[in-house]
Amino acid sequence: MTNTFIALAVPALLLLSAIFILLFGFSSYYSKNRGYYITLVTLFITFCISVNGVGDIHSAEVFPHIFNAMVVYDTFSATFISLFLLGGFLSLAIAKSFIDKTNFFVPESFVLFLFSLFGMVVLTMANELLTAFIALEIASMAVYVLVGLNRESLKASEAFFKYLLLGSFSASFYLLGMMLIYAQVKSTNLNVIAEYILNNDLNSQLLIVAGSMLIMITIMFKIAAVPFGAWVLDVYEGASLPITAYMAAVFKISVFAFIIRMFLTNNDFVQLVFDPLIILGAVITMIGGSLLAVIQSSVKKMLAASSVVHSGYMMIALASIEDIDSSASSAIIFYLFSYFISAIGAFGVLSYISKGTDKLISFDDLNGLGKNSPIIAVSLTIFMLSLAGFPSTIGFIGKFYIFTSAIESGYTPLALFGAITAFISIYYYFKVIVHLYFKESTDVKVQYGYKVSLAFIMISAFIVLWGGVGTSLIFNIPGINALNELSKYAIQSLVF
Amino acid sequence: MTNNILLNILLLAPLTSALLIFLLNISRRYTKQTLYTLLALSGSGLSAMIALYISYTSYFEQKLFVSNLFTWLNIGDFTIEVTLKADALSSFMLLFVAPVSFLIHIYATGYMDKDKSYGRFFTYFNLFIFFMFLLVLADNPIIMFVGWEGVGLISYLLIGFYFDDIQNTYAGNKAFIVNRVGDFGFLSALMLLFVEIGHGGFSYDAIFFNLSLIDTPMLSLIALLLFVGAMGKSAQLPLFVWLPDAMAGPTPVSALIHAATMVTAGIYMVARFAPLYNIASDVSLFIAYIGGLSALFAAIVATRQYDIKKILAYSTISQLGFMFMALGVGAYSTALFHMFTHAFFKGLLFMGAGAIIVAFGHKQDIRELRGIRRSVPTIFIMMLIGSLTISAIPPLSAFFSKDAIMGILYASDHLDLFFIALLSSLFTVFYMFRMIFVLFFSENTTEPSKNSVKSMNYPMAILTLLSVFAGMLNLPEIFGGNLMMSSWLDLADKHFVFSHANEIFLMSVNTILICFILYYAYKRYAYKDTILKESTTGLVANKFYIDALYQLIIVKPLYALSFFFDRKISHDLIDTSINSMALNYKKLGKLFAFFENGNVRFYALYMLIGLVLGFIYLFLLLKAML
Amino acid sequence: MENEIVFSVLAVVAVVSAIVMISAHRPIDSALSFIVTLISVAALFGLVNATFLFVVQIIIYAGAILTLILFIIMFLNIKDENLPEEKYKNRWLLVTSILILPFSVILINLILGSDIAVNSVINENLGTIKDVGLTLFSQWILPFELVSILLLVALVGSVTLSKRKD
Amino acid sequence: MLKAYMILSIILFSIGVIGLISRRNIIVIYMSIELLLNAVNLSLIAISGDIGNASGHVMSLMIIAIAASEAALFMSLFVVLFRKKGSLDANIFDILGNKDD
Amino acid sequence: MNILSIIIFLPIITAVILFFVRIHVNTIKIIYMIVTSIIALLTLKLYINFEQISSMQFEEIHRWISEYGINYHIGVDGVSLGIVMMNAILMPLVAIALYKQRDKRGYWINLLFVQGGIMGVALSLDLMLFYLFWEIMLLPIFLMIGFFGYGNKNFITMKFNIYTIFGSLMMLISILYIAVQYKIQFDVYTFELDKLQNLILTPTQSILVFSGFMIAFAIKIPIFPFHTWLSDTYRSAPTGAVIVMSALMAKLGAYAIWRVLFTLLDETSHEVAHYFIAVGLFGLIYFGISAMRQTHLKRMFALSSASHLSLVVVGFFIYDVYGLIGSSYLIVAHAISSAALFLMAGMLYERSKTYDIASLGGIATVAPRFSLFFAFFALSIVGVPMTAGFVAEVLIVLGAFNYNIYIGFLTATTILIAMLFMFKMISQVLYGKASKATENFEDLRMHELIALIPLALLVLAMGIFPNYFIKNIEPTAVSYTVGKKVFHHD
Repeated sequence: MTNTFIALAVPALLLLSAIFILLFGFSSYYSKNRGYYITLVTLFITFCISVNGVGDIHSAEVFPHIFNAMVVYDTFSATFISLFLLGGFLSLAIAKSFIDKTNFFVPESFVLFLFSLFGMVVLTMANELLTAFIALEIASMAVYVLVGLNRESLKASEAFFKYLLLGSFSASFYLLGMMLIYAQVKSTNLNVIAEYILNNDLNSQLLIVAGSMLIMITIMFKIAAVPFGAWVLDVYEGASLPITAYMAAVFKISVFAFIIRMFLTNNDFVQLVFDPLIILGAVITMIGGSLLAVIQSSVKKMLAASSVVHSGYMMIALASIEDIDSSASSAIIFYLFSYFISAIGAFGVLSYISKGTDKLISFDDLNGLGKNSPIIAVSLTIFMLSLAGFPSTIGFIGKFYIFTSAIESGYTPLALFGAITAFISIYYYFKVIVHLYFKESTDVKVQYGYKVSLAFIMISAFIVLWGGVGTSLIFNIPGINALNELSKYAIQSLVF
Repeated sequence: MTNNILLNILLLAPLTSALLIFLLNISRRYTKQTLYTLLALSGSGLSAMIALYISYTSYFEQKLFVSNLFTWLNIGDFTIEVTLKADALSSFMLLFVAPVSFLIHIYATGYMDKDKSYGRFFTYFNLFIFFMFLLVLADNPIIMFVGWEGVGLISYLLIGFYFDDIQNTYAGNKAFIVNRVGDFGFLSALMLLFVEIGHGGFSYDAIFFNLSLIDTPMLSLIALLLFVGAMGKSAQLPLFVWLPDAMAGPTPVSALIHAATMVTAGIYMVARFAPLYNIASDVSLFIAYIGGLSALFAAIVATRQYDIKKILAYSTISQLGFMFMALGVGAYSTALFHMFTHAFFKGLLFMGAGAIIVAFGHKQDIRELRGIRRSVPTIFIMMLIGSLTISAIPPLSAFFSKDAIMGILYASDHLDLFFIALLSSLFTVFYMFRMIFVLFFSENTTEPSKNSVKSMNYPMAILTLLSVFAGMLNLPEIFGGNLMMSSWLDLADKHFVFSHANEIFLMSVNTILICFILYYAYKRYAYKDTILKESTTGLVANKFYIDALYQLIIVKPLYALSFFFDRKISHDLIDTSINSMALNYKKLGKLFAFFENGNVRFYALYMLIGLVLGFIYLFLLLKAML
Repeated sequence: MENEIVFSVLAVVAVVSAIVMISAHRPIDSALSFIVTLISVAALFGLVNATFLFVVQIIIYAGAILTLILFIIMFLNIKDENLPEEKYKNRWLLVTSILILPFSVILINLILGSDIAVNSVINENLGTIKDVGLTLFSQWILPFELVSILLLVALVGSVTLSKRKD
Repeated sequence: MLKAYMILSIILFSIGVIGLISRRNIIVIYMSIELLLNAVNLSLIAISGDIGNASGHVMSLMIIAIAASEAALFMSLFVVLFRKKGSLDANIFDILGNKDD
Repeated sequence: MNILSIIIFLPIITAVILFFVRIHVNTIKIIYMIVTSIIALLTLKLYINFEQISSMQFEEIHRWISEYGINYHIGVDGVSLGIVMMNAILMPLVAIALYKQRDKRGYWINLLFVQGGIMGVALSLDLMLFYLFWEIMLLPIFLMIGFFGYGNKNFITMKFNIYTIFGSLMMLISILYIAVQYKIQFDVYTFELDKLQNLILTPTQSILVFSGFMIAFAIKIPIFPFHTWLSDTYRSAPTGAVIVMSALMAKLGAYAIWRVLFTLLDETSHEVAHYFIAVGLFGLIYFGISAMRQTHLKRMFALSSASHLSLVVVGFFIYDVYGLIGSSYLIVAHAISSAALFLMAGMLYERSKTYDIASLGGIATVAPRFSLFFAFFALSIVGVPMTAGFVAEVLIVLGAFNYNIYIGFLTATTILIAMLFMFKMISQVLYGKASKATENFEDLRMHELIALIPLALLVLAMGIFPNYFIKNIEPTAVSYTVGKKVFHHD
């Protein structure tokens, strides 16, 4: 399978499948189950295809003459595409029970789901600002709608409103920034911009700096960094659980994928101008997120707030990126993966036990779960431990990389600060465990009806553990080392 | 080779019998008292026989018994061997410790007859002998310390033997804690000694050989600390407080542990370290004064005590004070000699007291036991002899030992010590005969509840004989003796020039004074109820308020400190501040959540503020760079 | 010179009408003044030969989107009494304006200080439908396709959300 | 001329931002967003004219398309919100947020 | 597979399997007994095969995360041998004693898990592995307190957990920091203790790294002023958890000082030693005095443990061969005694339903065997001769006098401190008249005797024949002090 083929086949399949479901949705043969499985199968197939692009270093512009070098397919994008598809697949698979119990997953919801994945795929490959923006908008708009999918719910509509309004607002900053860069460079291609930066002094880069600043603000909005991420709690609360999981885990990664590409291709002024800002942002984000997380009484909102903290950790790694060889760049990919799998699991468990209601899962709702549904409880515990960065989970290895890279770049206080935030996070993550096991239940029993969801929750939990301790010495299954190498390849392909 | 085995058997016999009794007792299969008796007596009897043999051989053949058991510790230079060694001093100790123990064992079989804790009692008792032997036979101070602490521990267990009454166990606690304060000094001294010269080995011989390597201040410190240990064990001022309370234990315990053996360990230890104290002469003097003060103080307090055993306890403190006075001026063998006689007569007195207590249904207050001469005539005679002995009436044994001490004090440069000793000696006569006259010379008010047990009388009889004749062992030249004990022990005694005329003069004055006091006591107490009219308040009756003082300056502040530490510092200061940090973080979170007010326009406003701040930063940065 | 005068006039019109738009109480007034802004922006397009965009701006913005807004206003039958009260509107406007001032000033400052090329190339064909079309289909084919998908997404999304429940 | 265009577009952009934050009427907010996009377009056209390349035109064409798709979503938003509450006041949609905690 | 790996992973794997398998709790108990007995036998084999030399033995090394040079590296030397041995001995014995009490699966599974974790900490020679086990062993305790604890258990287990993890995270940063410094100096990542030894740090760096580690250890031990989690946690925790915490985990904190700090930051440890000696001495006295007014049995034991562990810290930081050996010996001795005491406290609660010292009493009359053992272990804590504690205290005091005479005197107060509360406690609990709570106090049952007798014999054996135990520690201790200047601060 040639790389060009993969680069074309994956988005094309997603698109085709989306349009197929859209049309199929009108026919009387359509049923929610069928739509669901078509989507699932599509994601599986595309994942299988895209995974072929991972593992060795390659990089090529896709049809440079036709597409005018606007998209690049390299190991970096292949890795991320595989991640999104896996994430989409897992979040959908775990959501099976939720989807079955609700009535607002109309055919269009699967269509939009696939479209959003399509947008992310293109976003990762995009090597040009406007293309990236449109791809981002495709993904965002699909997600906007998915957030407001439950039209019965006032909360969902309100979340849709806030997300759409603020999203459009932030998008206009991107455009303004792009305009400024275009005014300076006369091009929006990332490679050309990089070259321009290399060849000119700071005097001729003023607008690029300003423009990058504006683009950064959009990105910060998307990853919900304080103070741009005020929406995140409301929107996560309003959206239905599978969508929240999808947003928190997958969508955030796609934004990071783009920002890493931007950072590593336009590296010079990033360090100069943005490192202090990102450090400041990381600190504020971690403080803000943990402040919000400690006071929440609902698990979902706590997870939402904690996802802000995790953005903070990723920003530590962003600040620590010095060049392609620094471990920070692969650290961030590993961390993204670790957060992604843990968050999908955590939200997935919530959606599994929420029985399709849009009721907030409060901490008290978890009481006695450890006794009544031990498997679910253990899985949730594992995800919580991973999010908290407890050793022997993948979350710990992720944090380990992040902190190491920060120290390596000379930001030891920042790593210390991250550790302190991680320490605070113990409180709210372990609170979940306390409620799971130590509180008397009012006898709510979860039905083990949907084996598919359960199976995938357990698989995620296993990945979390394996990612924390796995070595290829035992069973010859790739462990941490392999993941590490993959992220290294991905990064190295950016300068290939 | 056989000698080593003898030593081992001497040590292990009581341990074995203790273990066997313990196992029988704990398994609760055998409740037959005879079996316990047999085991207990065979253990202590065996060791008593061996002890006599060893001292005999030691005296007549100057034989040294050494038995190396095993290496206790070996770290670098620090080697502690568990070695038993019976030199002259140890043999001398064995000479009275083992037989007296055996006798008191016999006595105890009667005293403890039918007691439900019979087995437990003899477990402890035999264990005690084991530790005492370990103390005496140990070849290095660390192992001696093991024995030293061990006897303290058993003493604790035995004082609180009747634990149904929690006050008894508190008395035990007090004994152990006060003893440990002394041990603190002892252990510190040993450690300092080791730090200074331990690298050359830590047996007594090695220590004394290297003693010159230590500079004088350090040596004085070590000597002083060692004496702190002796103070605790031998109940000297200010660590005497436990001994009167220790009378809560069964009377054989008081007789054995708190009169004859354990409390003399301090004397033994100071004598053992005689080479050290000879160098540290200022500390020696200090010891002498502490001993003098203790002797006088205890004698005074004893004059206002009503409990038989407490009177005897204070008397013990007083007598130990005499011994320390002797030690302090350097007359080691004289001190040991007094210790030797003291073991017999004090054992006897305690046994008598015990016999009375048993006979009169566990009454101990002399005010309730008046005029019992006719009820217990044998005990009366033996008690009378004991009291005469302690009063140093010639030719009873204490006459020789005590007058030897007085003479030495007189001959030394410290006449003040001599007068203290004289005064104490007179007080001794007074309080002893106060007790005797009240007990035996007044109208009979009390009837015995049971006749004395035979097995209690025999050992008393033997001890009576011993207390009469033990003085012969160290007969001074003036009476045709040759100080055979002193020459056997061959300690580094200081010699004082002291004419025979002076000696005789002293003895006579002393005896006359004693008789005078005796007469005074007779006038005051015999066939009168003076005792009932004595005031129970006042300085002396309240033991100079020393216990209250301890309570006030040590115990109460400690509890207050405990409260302060636990509540104020740990809880109020540290824990509360940690908890409030967490709480405040939550409060801060609530405050911060105020910004998350759900209004989308505010969210946009925050974005704007972030944007503007970012641009201001950018502007300043670019301005700085360009 | 003429251009400058025209530009100034149009700029003033655009800014004033924009200000009116954001400060008018009734949305219908805002919409109408927004049309003025859009048209003046379109005219500014025309000033730099962007003829095609001029047309597109007029048709799509002023024509389609604004009509849609007006239609919505009518359709939802929003009455004056349903409008938010906005007691503190002016205060908000003032505060926000002051807040945003540093941003605008700094950005304008940067633009003025930057060394972007001025009037380097003169292209007669620029902005014609042919030129734009050629550029679009030769260089920007991918974004173009993506935009079509974006529109599809928006379409599907809005239908999904606003259709009546069956 | 180019800089003048850009400055004008910055001014328009700022006005848009002001309107977006200050107004409670969602329709006006929406129009402010459209104004933001227009402001960007204005500059893009000017830059394009300046470098003599139609890329800027194409970009602004795309942005208009993006604006159109946003418009579509906003239209449905109006409908959804109005159905729920009968009003288009941004302030009344605040049941989410941290007030209940 | 290396014997050490089996020792670490057999319990962990068994625990995981038992969690997923639904079998009756009695079967689990049996499996628990079998597994812990196997571990005990294996460690016995280890002990027999152990050579009395200072270097690491039974080493095993595998690559784990190769990019960062993180290895699975385990091995045993004289210091860790003690911890391993007592862990292996205590776990089955504790289980025998608790056999009838606990009919919950989780109890046994967690105990198995924590055993593996503790073994892991004791045997790890790679800092990341060390950290991994260090954290992992926390989790079962957290769960046990939450599941089976008493009182305000949820709050307390959270507090304990958060408190401890705070320390761990500080340690993590320190670990990462030195690893990065190593990378800078040697251009390769490693977390191996023996390699990191070669690192050269500036004084400031060393102090910072040292503090990071020390916070973690100080909280775990705990030393003043990081102790406030202690008494509440011990009060709330179920017997098994308390034993693990007091007898094993707290000791690991002290062990880690030697294993990590003395290996990596030798000079810094020397430089700051006097602060920690001061803190340790203060803690020794402070905790002892605090314990005096406690009326809750377990709280009192908790503070007593803290007091002794402060002594261990003093012993380590005087950095003298006697001190090191004494402290190591005290670690083991105190572990056994305190485990037995907490075990008996648990039995006491089971029988009388109270931990309140004042409402107990008279047990000696109704339950002589219980009293015997209780008093014995309490006295062994006080350090009476012929018990293991005595040997340890003598050695530490000796080391202290060797270091400085004043420190020596303060350290020697240890023989006074524990008595302040222990004797009164013994009197009130065992002696006097039987109270309502203790009227029907049942004497020790057979299985409890089976558990306690070996512990008592061990305490005695260690007290009477210390040399047989110490000769395993000695070479290692000597290797840490030989060639180093003995510091005399006069």
